[in-house]
Amino acid sequence: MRRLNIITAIVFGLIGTIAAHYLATIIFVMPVLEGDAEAPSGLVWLLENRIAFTTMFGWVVGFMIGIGAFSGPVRWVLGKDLTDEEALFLAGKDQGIGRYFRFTTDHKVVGIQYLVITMVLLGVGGTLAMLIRTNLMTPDSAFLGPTTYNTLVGMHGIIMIVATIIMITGPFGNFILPIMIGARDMAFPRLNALSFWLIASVVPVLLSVPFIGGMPTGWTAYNPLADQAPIGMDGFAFTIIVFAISSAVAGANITTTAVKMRTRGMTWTRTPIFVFGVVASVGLAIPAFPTFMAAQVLSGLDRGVGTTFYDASGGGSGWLYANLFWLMGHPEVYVILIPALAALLELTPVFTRRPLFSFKAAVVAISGIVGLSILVWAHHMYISGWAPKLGGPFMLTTEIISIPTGLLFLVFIGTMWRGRIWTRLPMMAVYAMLWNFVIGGITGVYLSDIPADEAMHGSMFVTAHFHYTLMGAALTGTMGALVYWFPKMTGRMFDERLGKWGFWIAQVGFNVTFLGMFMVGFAGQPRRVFNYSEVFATGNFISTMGAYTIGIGMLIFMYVVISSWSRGAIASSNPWKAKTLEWQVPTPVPLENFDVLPIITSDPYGYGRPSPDLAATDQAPKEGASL
Amino acid sequence: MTMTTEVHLHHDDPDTVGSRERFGVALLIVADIAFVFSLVFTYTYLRFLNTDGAWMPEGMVAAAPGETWLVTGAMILGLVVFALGARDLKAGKQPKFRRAAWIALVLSIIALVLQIQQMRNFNFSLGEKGYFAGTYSSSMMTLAGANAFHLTLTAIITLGMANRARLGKYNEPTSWQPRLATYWWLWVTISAVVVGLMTTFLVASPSLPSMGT
Amino acid sequence: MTDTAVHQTEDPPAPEPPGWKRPEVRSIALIWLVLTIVGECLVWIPSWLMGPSASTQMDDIKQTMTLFTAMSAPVAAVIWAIMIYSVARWRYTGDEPPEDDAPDFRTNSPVVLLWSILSGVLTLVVFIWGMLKIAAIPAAGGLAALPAGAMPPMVVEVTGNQWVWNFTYPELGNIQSDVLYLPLDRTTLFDVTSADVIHSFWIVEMGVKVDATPGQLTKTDVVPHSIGSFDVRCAELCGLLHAAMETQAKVVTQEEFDAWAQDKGAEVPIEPAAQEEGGA
Amino acid sequence: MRRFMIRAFFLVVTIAIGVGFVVGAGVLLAQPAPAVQVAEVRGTVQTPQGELPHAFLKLESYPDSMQGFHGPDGGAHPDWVTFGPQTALQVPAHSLVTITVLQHDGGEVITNDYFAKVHGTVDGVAQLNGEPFTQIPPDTVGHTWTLHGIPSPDQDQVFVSVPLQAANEEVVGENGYPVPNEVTFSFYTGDPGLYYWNCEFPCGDGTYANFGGAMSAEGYMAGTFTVL
Repeated sequence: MRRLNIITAIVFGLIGTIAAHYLATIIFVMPVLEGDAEAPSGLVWLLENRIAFTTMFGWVVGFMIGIGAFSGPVRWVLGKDLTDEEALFLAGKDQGIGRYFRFTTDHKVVGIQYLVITMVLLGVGGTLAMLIRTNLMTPDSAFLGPTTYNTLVGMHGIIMIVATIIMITGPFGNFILPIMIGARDMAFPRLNALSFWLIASVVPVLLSVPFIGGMPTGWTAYNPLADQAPIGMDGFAFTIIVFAISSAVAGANITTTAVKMRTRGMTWTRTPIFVFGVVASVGLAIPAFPTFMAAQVLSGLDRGVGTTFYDASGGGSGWLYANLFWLMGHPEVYVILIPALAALLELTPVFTRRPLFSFKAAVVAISGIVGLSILVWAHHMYISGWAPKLGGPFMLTTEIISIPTGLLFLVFIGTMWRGRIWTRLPMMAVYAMLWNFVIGGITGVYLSDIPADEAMHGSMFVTAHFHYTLMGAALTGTMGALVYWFPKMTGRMFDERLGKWGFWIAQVGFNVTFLGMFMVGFAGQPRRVFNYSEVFATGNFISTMGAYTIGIGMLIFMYVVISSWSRGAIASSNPWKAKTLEWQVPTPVPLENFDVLPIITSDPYGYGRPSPDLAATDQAPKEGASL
Repeated sequence: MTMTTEVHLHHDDPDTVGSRERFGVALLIVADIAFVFSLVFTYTYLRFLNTDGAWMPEGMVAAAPGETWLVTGAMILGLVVFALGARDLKAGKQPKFRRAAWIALVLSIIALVLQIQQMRNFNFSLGEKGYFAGTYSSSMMTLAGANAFHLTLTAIITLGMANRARLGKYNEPTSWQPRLATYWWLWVTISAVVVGLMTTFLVASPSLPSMGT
Repeated sequence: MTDTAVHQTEDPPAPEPPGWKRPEVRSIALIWLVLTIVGECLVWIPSWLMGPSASTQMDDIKQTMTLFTAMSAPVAAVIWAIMIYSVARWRYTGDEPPEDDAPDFRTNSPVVLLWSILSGVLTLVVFIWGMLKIAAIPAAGGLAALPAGAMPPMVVEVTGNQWVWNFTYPELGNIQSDVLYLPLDRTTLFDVTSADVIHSFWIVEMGVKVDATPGQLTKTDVVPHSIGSFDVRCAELCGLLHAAMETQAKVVTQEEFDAWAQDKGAEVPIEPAAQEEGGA
Repeated sequence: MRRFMIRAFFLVVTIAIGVGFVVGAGVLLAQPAPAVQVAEVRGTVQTPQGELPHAFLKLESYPDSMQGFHGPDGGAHPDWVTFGPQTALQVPAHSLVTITVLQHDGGEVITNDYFAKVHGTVDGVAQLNGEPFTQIPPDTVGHTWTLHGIPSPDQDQVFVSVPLQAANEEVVGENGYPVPNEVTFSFYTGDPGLYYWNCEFPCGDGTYANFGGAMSAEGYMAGTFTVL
């Protein structure tokens, strides 16, 4: 266990890959070769996919053995439980930088690991976005060609979806949330490490997709189109399966932590709103993602085993895939959005020096969105011809979501109302989010209404709409959250002078990009086209210029993250004078966070009170604690 | 970069840990319920849809439900034995639990073997290209496979339980650990019963083989 | 919130004037008005970008877009006005947090209630509008009702193939075409299916869109009301040449249509009664 | 000041690395410019539309992809069918284009018999080994050559689809492929524009529809058609 780290993981992973490939070839191909002289082409196709799946399986299993994920379960079965010393080793005690490359159970290490992998994924996804926009700069561009273009569109989609799903609950849900609720670690530290390393193991599989044939289907991977995709599609399906397992594990872990491990006195009304947002997100993912996983399992069976779930000539139907997919697909956008908004809700009181306006409304709004989000999936299928009679009910459920969403807006502007609005970068993220999310939300109402959706479905309008919500609101919120918690997580201050430039350049570029996309969407340009009619040339050119601006802004922001992390000013333990618990512990945060667990007597939003004695802890805040 | 090196592990009391772990396991079971629900939805939806009349192409014979119920029966038996054992453990009767765990392990393995046997016995003709004929056979095979996967996990968990009981790891205060395994046993058995009822009573498609909505 | 009574407003000096008389409320109302007027001046843009309309249901769709845009301008303006005013008026700049915190009021129940009711009403309006229009937007809610005294609908079978649309006219002796010819002012019923993967049949200027799903028949209909040449596109990613899966819909007079059909080799002559009516 | 310079320098370096990463990915994934087959113009021809240049193209379809130019998707695949010698075609605007296809590959039943018929050619006919035809039996289609495009206000609608009669696979010619069927057809081009053509016979990978593999990769069973 002590010798295992990322290097052994990669070595074992490669061994697993090669072994699985050979075994699969022997097991699956030999009987066929022994039989007929020439196998029918359909069977050859099944065998190719079968071997591809087995090989990927070999990589992940090998990797997980090599990182040490299975030593826990094996030792449990054998009855050799961890000693305290071993548990401390697993938590990363006295290991310096090496603990970031091991199966480390400390929630703070996992949080940083998630942060890094999120940034890597966002970087790759952003690169693909630049290539996509470059191809679309002119109507007849032959830069990427259709196969590569379609693959990159799908890759951009799924990479960004994975990155944005984990971007709040991964880094901040792991690093910040347990401290915020006064816990020493997560409920299941080893599951925590497992959820991260599952993603880490499968990211190489996902990134290999363009090089093993691609997945020219878009990230939705609709069947039966996905059925004719090259084996890159197997990489996609496999990634989703592993990712769904990781989400379920992380979801169970974070939810249990938040529900069962809040410190004494932290009743639900004294729990910070961020905790509600994270729990809503991961809690929603628990029932939602397995349906996506099931959709991909069936897809894999169709491709590798010869079942006919999505094959119309064999009794299957593309509608089945669409239903399973969107049963996950719509909750998933709230899985992304809610924690980002909750992070902004958490930091708004700090920078307005005011209590959160109507905490109850915020909680009701979040629960309302979560509850409704599982009843709206078919609004993605208004024009699919599947159950047209259900259009009305689904329109109703979808549009009702705008009521809780509107409440969240009220909470934001209510908290700014008559505040002492301290204009720092995290607060600027709130302004930007309010601008973007109003547009994203309103265009969502257009799409929720069947008469408008009839014209806009499948057009660039949809693309612009969901980028306004997922990027304009969720990613913007995450940038704010990163700057806000940066001092606690890295021990250094974020350089806002330059960071502001990066942030606002990206925001301006973002609005330009999607303004152009709304234009061509209204005019009738379909989504996911590599070439288009001359009539859409202007809007697309605007979009591409905007996209490059985003790229420059994001690179500046990235530079500031890296430079502040390595050489920024040393942060005090509570630079924002915030009242939540994570700011009351020293920076850097000690291994078990609290020596004595704090007792909570009121909620953390008591700004403007005569005696700010809230969030009282037994442990005096250590001001200015440094490395 | 930890501040203090004099860290000692804080241990929470078993009851707290127990309630925490019960909650976490329940959530993981919720995830599995969603997965099984998806497969059940797939079966019923495709049966209703009957695209091209290919739910059960002509000449196809439905699988006899006997084997399904044999597997399910073994699972129910295993659940009962294991649950009673866990109750005995709570009452402080460790040897009884140990015996129950071993019996449940054997039952889970029997069920697994029967399940695999059923998958081998399915009389679904694969065409020369290796494809299943129709979605009924595809669904049956997938549901059986999912159950086999369930049973594999169950067998591993029960093996751990039995072995740890042998080593004397379980006593009254830690009796919540076998109770967690009981939750799992209960869920896989319920899922097998639900799937068994569905595949026994909902076989032939109610819809005419037509192309239309 | 457990240990704090809900303080509505607790400004020290004097009891505040009622909400609508406060200076900040008036300023915000002014900003809101300006933003709303600017927004309302721009409501023609979506409809203008959507280009010409070739059917009544496209008219409905464009009307919907304009209405929604007109409705959303004041809504967006509320949020932006309060945000702009707050940031401009109550801004604090400095490296350290402000010494004095803002007033500690936790909620304002009348505002929350009013806000919820208003958003509920808006939602209801949008929903009712949608339900009323569903009748005219056939893909979503079944087929549109035929106008009284109209000719019986003409059926066109639409087949999506990977990257080519083709159209069959079963009532005209199964003549086939790559370009969709439609007679003016006559209801056309589309039976849409696919030979391979899921496509989406989209006549842009007619507001017709319905998926072509293999193994299923989806239906929609339209009454074209303008002569001209319109775009047929695929709105669901369908593989390599999805971008090039486009053709044209040509709306012509009934006479021109009949001539085209004869030329294509329609076996069954179009019944004279229908012709008379169509010519009118 | 010095600190500022250093920061500015590293900022520029970061942006340069980022841009370099994007450019590098672009270079890695970009499609190489395909070899273009330009139609050979042999004089003019009198047509109902006036006197037009007469351009000729020759294509062959092979049961494997050992021939011709292929994109970045991995060159020759023994199990992929292909058109050759090039799939990127270029013809003059406002001309009569005559295409000759040598069909070396066998065939089966086509999914949609619309494509067993000739569409969009002069007089709606094509020649099979010199004999005019308007359609072939749907169960003997080898491939099709189907041209379509992106209609826009300033681009003419062009649609041509011709079925290619399957070759008899029993009779092998001197190049190791079956003796081909020769299909010839002509059509008019309009204003300049970019069009696409592909095969409509499902001859690729996949368990359903069989439009994967060669069918879903440009340079094998699909290509561009530039009217210049």
